[in-house]
Order: sequence, then structure tokens, then C-alpha cells
Amino acid sequence: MAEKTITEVQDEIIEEFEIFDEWLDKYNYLIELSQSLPGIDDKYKSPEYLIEGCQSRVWLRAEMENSKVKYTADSDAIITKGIIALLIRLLSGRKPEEIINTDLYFIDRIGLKENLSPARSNGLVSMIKQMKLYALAYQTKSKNE
Amino acid sequence: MAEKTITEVQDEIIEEFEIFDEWLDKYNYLIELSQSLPGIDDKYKSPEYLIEGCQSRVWLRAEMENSKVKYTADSDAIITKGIIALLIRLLSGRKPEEIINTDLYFIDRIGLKENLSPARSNGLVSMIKQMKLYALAYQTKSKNE
Amino acid sequence: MAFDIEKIRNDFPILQRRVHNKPFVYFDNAATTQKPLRVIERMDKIYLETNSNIHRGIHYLSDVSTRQFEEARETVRKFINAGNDHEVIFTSGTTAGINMVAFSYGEKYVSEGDEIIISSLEHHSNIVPWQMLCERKGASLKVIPINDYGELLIDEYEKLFSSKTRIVALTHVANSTGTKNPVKKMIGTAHRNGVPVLVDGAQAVQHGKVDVQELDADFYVFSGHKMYGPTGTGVVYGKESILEEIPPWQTGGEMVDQVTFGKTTFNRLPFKFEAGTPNYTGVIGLAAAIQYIEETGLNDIASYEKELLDYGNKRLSEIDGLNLFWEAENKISIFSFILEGIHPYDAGMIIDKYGIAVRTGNHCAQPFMERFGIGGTIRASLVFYNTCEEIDRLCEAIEKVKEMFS
Amino acid sequence: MAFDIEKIRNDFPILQRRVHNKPFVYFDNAATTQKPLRVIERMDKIYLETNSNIHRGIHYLSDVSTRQFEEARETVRKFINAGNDHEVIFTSGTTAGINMVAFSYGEKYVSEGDEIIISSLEHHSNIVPWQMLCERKGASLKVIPINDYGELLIDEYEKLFSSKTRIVALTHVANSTGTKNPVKKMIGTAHRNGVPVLVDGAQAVQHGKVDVQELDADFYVFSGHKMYGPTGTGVVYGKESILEEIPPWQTGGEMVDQVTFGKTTFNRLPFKFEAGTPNYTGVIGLAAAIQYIEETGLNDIASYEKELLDYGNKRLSEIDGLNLFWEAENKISIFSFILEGIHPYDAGMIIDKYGIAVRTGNHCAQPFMERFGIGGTIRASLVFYNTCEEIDRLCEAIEKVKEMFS
Ligand SMILES: Cc1ncc(COP(=O)(O)O)c(C=O)c1O
Ligand SMILES: Cc1ncc(COP(=O)(O)O)c(C=O)c1O
Repeated sequence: MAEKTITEVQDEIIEEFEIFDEWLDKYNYLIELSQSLPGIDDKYKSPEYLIEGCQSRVWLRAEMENSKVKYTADSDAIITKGIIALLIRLLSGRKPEEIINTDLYFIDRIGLKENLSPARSNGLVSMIKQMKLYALAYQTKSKNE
Repeated sequence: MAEKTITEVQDEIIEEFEIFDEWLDKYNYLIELSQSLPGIDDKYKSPEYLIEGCQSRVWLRAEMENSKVKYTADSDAIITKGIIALLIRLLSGRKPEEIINTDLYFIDRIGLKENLSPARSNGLVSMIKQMKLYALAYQTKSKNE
Repeated sequence: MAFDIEKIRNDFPILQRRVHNKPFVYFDNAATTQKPLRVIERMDKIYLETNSNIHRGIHYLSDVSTRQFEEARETVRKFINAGNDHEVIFTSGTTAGINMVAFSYGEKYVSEGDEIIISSLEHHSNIVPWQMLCERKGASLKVIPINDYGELLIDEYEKLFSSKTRIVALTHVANSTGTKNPVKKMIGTAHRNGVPVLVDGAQAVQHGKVDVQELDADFYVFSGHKMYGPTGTGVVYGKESILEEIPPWQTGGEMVDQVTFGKTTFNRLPFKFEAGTPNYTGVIGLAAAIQYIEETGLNDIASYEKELLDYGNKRLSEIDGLNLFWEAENKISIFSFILEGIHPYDAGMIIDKYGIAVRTGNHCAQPFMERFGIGGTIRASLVFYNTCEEIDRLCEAIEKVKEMFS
Repeated sequence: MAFDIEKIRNDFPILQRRVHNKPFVYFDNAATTQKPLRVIERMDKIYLETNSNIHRGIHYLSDVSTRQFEEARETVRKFINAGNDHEVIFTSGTTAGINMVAFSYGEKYVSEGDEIIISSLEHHSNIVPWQMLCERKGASLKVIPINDYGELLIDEYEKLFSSKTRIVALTHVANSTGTKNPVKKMIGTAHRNGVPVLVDGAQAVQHGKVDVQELDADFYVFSGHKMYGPTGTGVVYGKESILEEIPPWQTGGEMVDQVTFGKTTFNRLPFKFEAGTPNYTGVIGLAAAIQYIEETGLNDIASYEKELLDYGNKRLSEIDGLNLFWEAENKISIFSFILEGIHPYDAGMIIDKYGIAVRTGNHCAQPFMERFGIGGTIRASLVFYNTCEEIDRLCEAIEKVKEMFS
């Protein structure tokens, strides 16, 4: 199975969203996506995994499996959760290098930019930062080993 | 000699200034008036008699002579001194009651308002206040005696 | 109807715009208010025609500028009925004003073991400066509790006083709930205990007549931008007798009388508390806002806003699954609510798409939200340029939200 | 000539007005500057179209507003070449900025017996906050002396350091004289002694390129209104490492992370130092002013202003009985002078009548004036929208003054 690159998946997501003319449909799709997100076990909904963000709360965990970073994440807000589902689809199960260097342009292109505005403080901006930090940490670790 | 009232003298001053069309002539007249002001003896140019004001310094003294307040005053700025000369002409040698209640409308009418702006901080506003305070003090004193 | 809402809405150009291709509904007035054209034009006129730094300037425009600034002070004095012009201090906002008092009053009158009373309804800006003061001085905070309607427990308040109480800091109207506190009575209680009171008027002055002398407030603080005036402006009213006693907060140009490297003496009130170049353009704009409020009429504003409150309460309580919080007896037209099972953030994002600006979150009142065990609410705060039709539009949007997240 | 003075003057609408029925000559730029139309229009656009409080708002306009505000921060960062956006803190002006640093840095690092170095050329705003800090903490001030040209004595400066020195507060360009201090070198000296430096840039940023990293300044403070921006705005640049260490100054809304009645934790930089609703309209206007400056070109501005300086020096020194003070080597186009036997107030009143705005007095630098045994001077401060013809007009007015008071 030739794995798709992050870029390929981003383009795929952009295509998926292209069929929606209306913000309403986009958001309904996000709600749908949120339901498919496995989420995170309640025991991990602790301050340790909490990402700062005043409006909605976001929890994020990362593990290393076969040199790839596996993320699990969750939020108490559904729209946030829908976007998290997209981010996990994109980044989870990738090599650290890939994650660190990726440019997430899809958010802009599918018209959800407002959800990544630092002003909205939904925790997503910090979450992406944290995802990259985890990747960086694992990369450094594996180099030192 | 029937003494003129403050109002009469104010009207006199207004008339005197009416012949000047130009600010230049008014200011030249003020400079002239400043030269006629006896001023104040250097020994009284002390902090005790100094009126606050950041731009030009004003010194003011008051004495009681035959139930009338006699003012002497001076300034290091000539324009200020010219206006002081007008104020002394108006108020010096008057009964305290007269001074306390007077409304100095001539300043406005002769077009020198800018010199009495608190913004200009030339000490004149504080000086007029202080002249009235002296008058009030003498009045209270004489009532108590 | 005496209150010509159409004319009023025309006075605020921004209300004519569209957002997300829908007519714009602005329900975030507790955060900041929109500006009538006359305020904008007043400030333009300054920059286009008379701009000059104030005080001590000898030239014509400096004089014009200074007069306008001092006339603005007189406008504010009248508006809150202060006894003297020099009891009106200009600052950059409520937060700056409270910080000023907490510092200046605190330096003079608060020391180790002393106590400060605040209420459970305070905005962070009327909590944290007092906490910091307590930390610096080794003093402690006492907090007036509330009931479930978001009303202060007056009996409990009275019990908080001790011989160690140094000041009470109290909001006139709470920004999270809209509750109007009985400040006059509460000031009376404090004064009987020999304690002065700072009133945070940020949400009060724009909604009804405030008379600082009638209230007998020792300090009364508010922001320009929440009362239809420009950002970067605010007012501290302080009683002359206290202002004379306490040291200045910020120091620098204009607020000094004599400076030597050894010793500095301060200028008289109000300049003692106005260090540096003030935001004179903003202050003159604020005066224009006050004139606008006065012409519109604070009584008419208050009764129209009461109509909005009643209508909104009625309409919102009809919505299934909507929990309206804190329907205090006496409040301004702020609606704080949650939708059962729906995160305020999700709701807010969708409401926004209908062109309606509401706020979600804890509204800078975390301790208050915690008391009720909620992370935040959706808050719609209305003022006299809002309408019942706009409330209807909010209700429609809420129905859509419910559909989406059902 | 690359520098199109006519176009530039047209950018500033106020320069077209008349005063006392004469064309207006504005030579009071060190007090405050005039605003290009684009700054005025930028702020109008906010109030007419996008006004909304920034940060944490979920709705469209709040987002727009927040982005504009944070873009303004980036504009400032680039302008002074700060390393990070969050090292740029918005305040209400230079005075507020210096007060902030004096408090926050002082709380953390200054205690009894410590010493603070300032210079003889400082504005009151960079003297008094340090005096107050010294008073609160039991520390003392050391003052760098000057020569007769109004230049700092660098050798003496080096001798002032001791193991007790905690900070140096130094103006980049002196407002009374226009002298440019060798701040880079002086910061180097301080750093070799392990002491950080606050630079007062109120009269510097608008006259030539300032690079805070190249200077290695620990704090760099300036005002918006003196650089063609709105009143009520200002900037504190601070090195991240120090800003992280020192406590906040003002506290309240937005600058906190978690608030309980027991304990408050603060938000990250820059918000930790931005309590309350900032003057976001002003800040966005300031960014427009910076863009204007950059388009005009700081190098072109500096060289044109140097022409004005040279021409003014030449013309003024030709006038009999005029004492021009402090012709330092390295200075901006500020002319400070007295007319023999004529009080500056008298001169200023008459010069004003010719439509020319100059400042008279001690220019908030009393200790400096006392050093030279003068109560004050007449100060003409010029910027890039002024012209040599205007200098000629000043000279003519001075001749009239001399005639009148001879
Ligand atoms: C060198 C210097 N520092 C500080 C200030 C104070 O600036 P502001 O009044 O904007 O706070 C000034 C203003 O005159 C100044 O020239
Ligand atoms: C009750 C109350 N106090 C203080 C503040 C802080 O006001 P500013 O941000 O204008 O300083 C607010 C603003 O939300 C408020 O509502």
C-alpha cells in the first residue's frame, strides 16, 4: 500500500469540501466527522493533556509506534472536534520529519480559516503547535538513541 | 473727587483699546503700560510673593490702607506686566467687597483673552484669584475686629 | 413613540453593514459599543484642524486644544454630577483606573493584616489589582457571596466588615449577568463602618443616570469605549479629600510642579494623576459621546432598553432547552444562557454565521462562572440601538443551532 | 529632488490651515506631531466598518479586529527590528511605558541601597518614575553629567557604575536639545557591568532607523503621537528573557490566564503586560503611521531633516542677540534659543501672532535648564514636513519681536 503524502491528503480534503457551496453544509460535515473521531479516554482528559484555549477545551496525546507518531485527541466542542478529526487523519501515523515540515494550507482552502484564528481561542492553533512539538521531541529522541 | 467704579474703569479701558485695529498696536500699548508699572522692590521677589505659573513669573503683594486694598505686583515677562498694570489700575485702592464681586469682562472685550487662558500658564489667572483671596482675607479680618 | 429607533440606527454607520452576507446584528455591547458618527467626526476635526499637545503650550492651537480638553472634563463632571472638575481624572480605561486607585490608595492606606472587600460579581479588572495589592502588602480579600439569581447577599456583606477593612471595591452593574447592585445602600453600609468604596461603573454609566454625589461614592471608574466613545479613554472620579491624600500612580511630564534630581513636588489636582500626554483626542471624542447620550436622553434609553430586556426574556424563555441564567430583579439588557447539550463555542460559531455577534466564554469572570459550575455562557448584551426584530433573529439562529447539533 | 515636499505637505491636511490669518507654521513637533490623512482615514474605517473588541471574541468582527491589532504588532516589531512579536507591548504612551518598567523591573530587581543611573538630559517622564521607585525601595539615583553643548560625559558615565547599579535609564534623543546620545556604546558599557538599559526613544524612532537588536537595548520605549500616529498609544519593547522574569504592572481583563479569588496566574507574553481593553483603534492607526514613515523612507527623512537643521543653524546664528543653545555634533532638528533681554514668554506670544507654533518654557526638563541657569528657552522642533521657507518666516518673526521689545 503506497501511503499518501500529507499533501495528497490535504488535496483530497479540499476536494471533499469543494462539493459544499454553503457554510452550513461544511459545518454539518464537520459535525459528522466529529462523530467518527474515536476521541480520548476520559482518564486522559486531565490537565496534563489539556491544551490552553479559553473557548473550547482540547486534549491531545501522542505515542510513538514503529517510528511513526500516533495522535489521539478530543474536544468538548463539536466543531473543534470535527477539525481535530481532519488533523488526525492528516498527521497521525506519519514520521516526525513529515509532521514538522508540513504546511497546513487546507484549512484556508476549505474555508474554515476562522476556526484557526488565534482570536477564536478554540485551542486549535495551540494544538497544531503541540502536535509539531511532539513530533520534534520524538525526532530528537530517536536521533539521540 | 467722585471715584470711578470698577465697571466705569473697565469700560474706559475697552474704549482705549478700541482705537487699535491690530494686535500689534495692542501689544505695543501693553509694552508701554508695562513701563509705567512701578513694579515691586527686589526684596519682595521672593518665593513668599511668587504666584505659580510655569511660563512667566508673577509676584504680588497686598496691603490695607484706609479700608482699601493696595496691590503691588510685577512679572519677568513684559506682556504679563502690561496686563498686570491694567489689573492694578482697576483693582488697587478699592474696598474688599468691590474686588471680591467684580467680573473682569474687559479682558475678553479688548481681545487679550489668550493671555488669560489657563493653558498659557503665565500666572495671570492665578494672580487674579490671589488678588481676590487677599481682598477676602482683609474683609474677614475687618469683620472680626 | 418618542424614541426614534430608525434615526438612532442611522447615527451609527456600522449598523448598516452586512456580515456573512446577512444584516449585521451587534449583540456584543458589553465588550465594546459602536460609535455614533458625531464621535468619529469630532476626532477627525481635531486631527484635520486643531491637533496640538495640551497644557503649557503658548501657541494658538495648543490653547484651543487645552480648552477643548478641559471642556471635556467639565462635560464628564456634569454627566456624573461630580462636585468639582478636578475630581475628574482621565485614564486609558476602567482597568487602568482601578489599577491607579489600587496602587495609590493602597500605598497610603493598606498594610499588613488589612482587609479589602470585593464581590463575587466582579470583572477580573476589579479582582486582580486588589489581589496584587494584597500580595504586596500582606493584606487579604473578603468576597461578598451571591444567590442563584446572581444577586449579592447584602446581609453577608455587612458581616464582612472588621476594624481591618480598608476599602470596598464593587461593580455597579455586573458584566457577566447584567445585575444592578444596590450600590447606594452598600456605600452607606461601608461608610457607617468608616470604609471608602470604589465603584466599577464600566457597565452602568451608559444605561442610566449616575450621580456620584448622591451615591456618595469615593471612587467611580468607567471606560469611554463602552459608552459610545473612543478606545483608550477612561475616567476615575475621586473625592477631592482622598485624591489630595494619596500619592500619584504614574509619574512624569505635566503632573509635576518642580523637579530636581533630589526631589520632585507634584502639580495640583487633577494633573497630579495625569502623567504624560493624555489621549486628548480620545477624551474630546468621549465628550461628544456623552453629549450624544444626553441628547438621546438617559431616561429614554433606560426605558427602551427595559423593553428590549422584557421582550428578550420572554422570547428566550420560550425556547426549549435554553437555560437563561440570572434573571435578577434589577438588571440591564444582558442575556446569558446555555443551550442544553451544546457547547457555547459551537453555538457561537453558528450564530455568527447568521450575522449576529454574541460573546461566548467566561466573560472575564471566572470565579463567578465557577460558582455556578459552568465553563461559560453565550452572552447577548443589548443597547438602545438594538431592536426586538434583532432579538427575533437571534431566536431563529438559536433554533438552527439546535437543529444542527441535535 | 527625491523628496517631494509638496506631496508630503499635502498628506497632512492641517498644514493647509491658517492661524491668526497667516499660513500656519508648525514648529512644535517635539511636543506632538501632525497626522497624515491615511492615519485619520484608517481609524475612521475601523469605527465605520469593523469596530469590535479584540481577543477571545468568537464573532466575525472580533476576529477582524484582533487580526488587525496583531498585524499592527508585527508592523511595530519590524519597524524596530525586535526579535519577536511578543516582545512588543502596547501602552498608552512613553510615560506609561517607563512607569511600567520602573514598577515591574523595580519590584523584582531593586531593593534598599541599590542604585539607578539616569542622565542629565532626561525628560521628566524618565526621571520621576525612577525617583519614586528609589523612594519606595530605598534606592538612589546617579546622574550622568553633561558638557556645555548638552552632550553627556561618557567618561563620567563609566565611573557611575558600582556593584549596586541595577538599571540605566537613558534617552536616545533629548527633547530639550535634540542631542543624540551614543546609546549603543553606552549600552555596551552597561552590559559589561552586568546592568540592563532602558532607552527612552520618544524623540528618536521618528527621525532615523532604530534597530533594538543592534543596539542591544533591554527596553526601548516610545509614543505613537510623536511619530505621526494617534494620541493614547505607545510601545514598550522588552527582551523576552526580562519580560518573562518581571511581574506585570497593571492587572485585569485579558492579561490573566486563570483567576480564582485565591490566586491568579498570568497569560503569556505580550498579554501579561496588556491589561484591559487596549486602545486597539489607536494601535492600528499607529501601524498606518509607521507604514507612512516607511514609505517616505527613514533615510530620506533623516537627510532632509539634516538640511533643515543646517539651514536653521545658519539662519538663526545670523540673528543678533539670539543665543542658540547646545549645538551638539549629533542632533535632530531642534532649535533651542533665547533672545537677549527678552523673556521667552513675550517672544513666544508674538511669534504665535505670526502663525508660528513654537514652545517656550522648560520643556519638562527642569534639572537640565537649571544646570545652565536658565528658566526656559524658545524651542522650534522641525520634522520632514517643515521647510526652509518656514525657517525664514520664523527669522522674520524674531526680528519683529526684537523690534517690539527693544
Ligand atoms: C524624550 C521624551 N520622553 C518622554 C516623553 C513623554 O512622552 P508622552 O507624553 O507621550 O508620554 C517625551 C515627550 O515630550 C519626550 O520628549
Ligand atoms: C464591569 C467591568 N469592569 C471592568 C471592565 C474592564 O474595562 P476595560 O477593558 O475598558 O478596561 C469591564 C469590561 O468588560 C467591565 O465590564
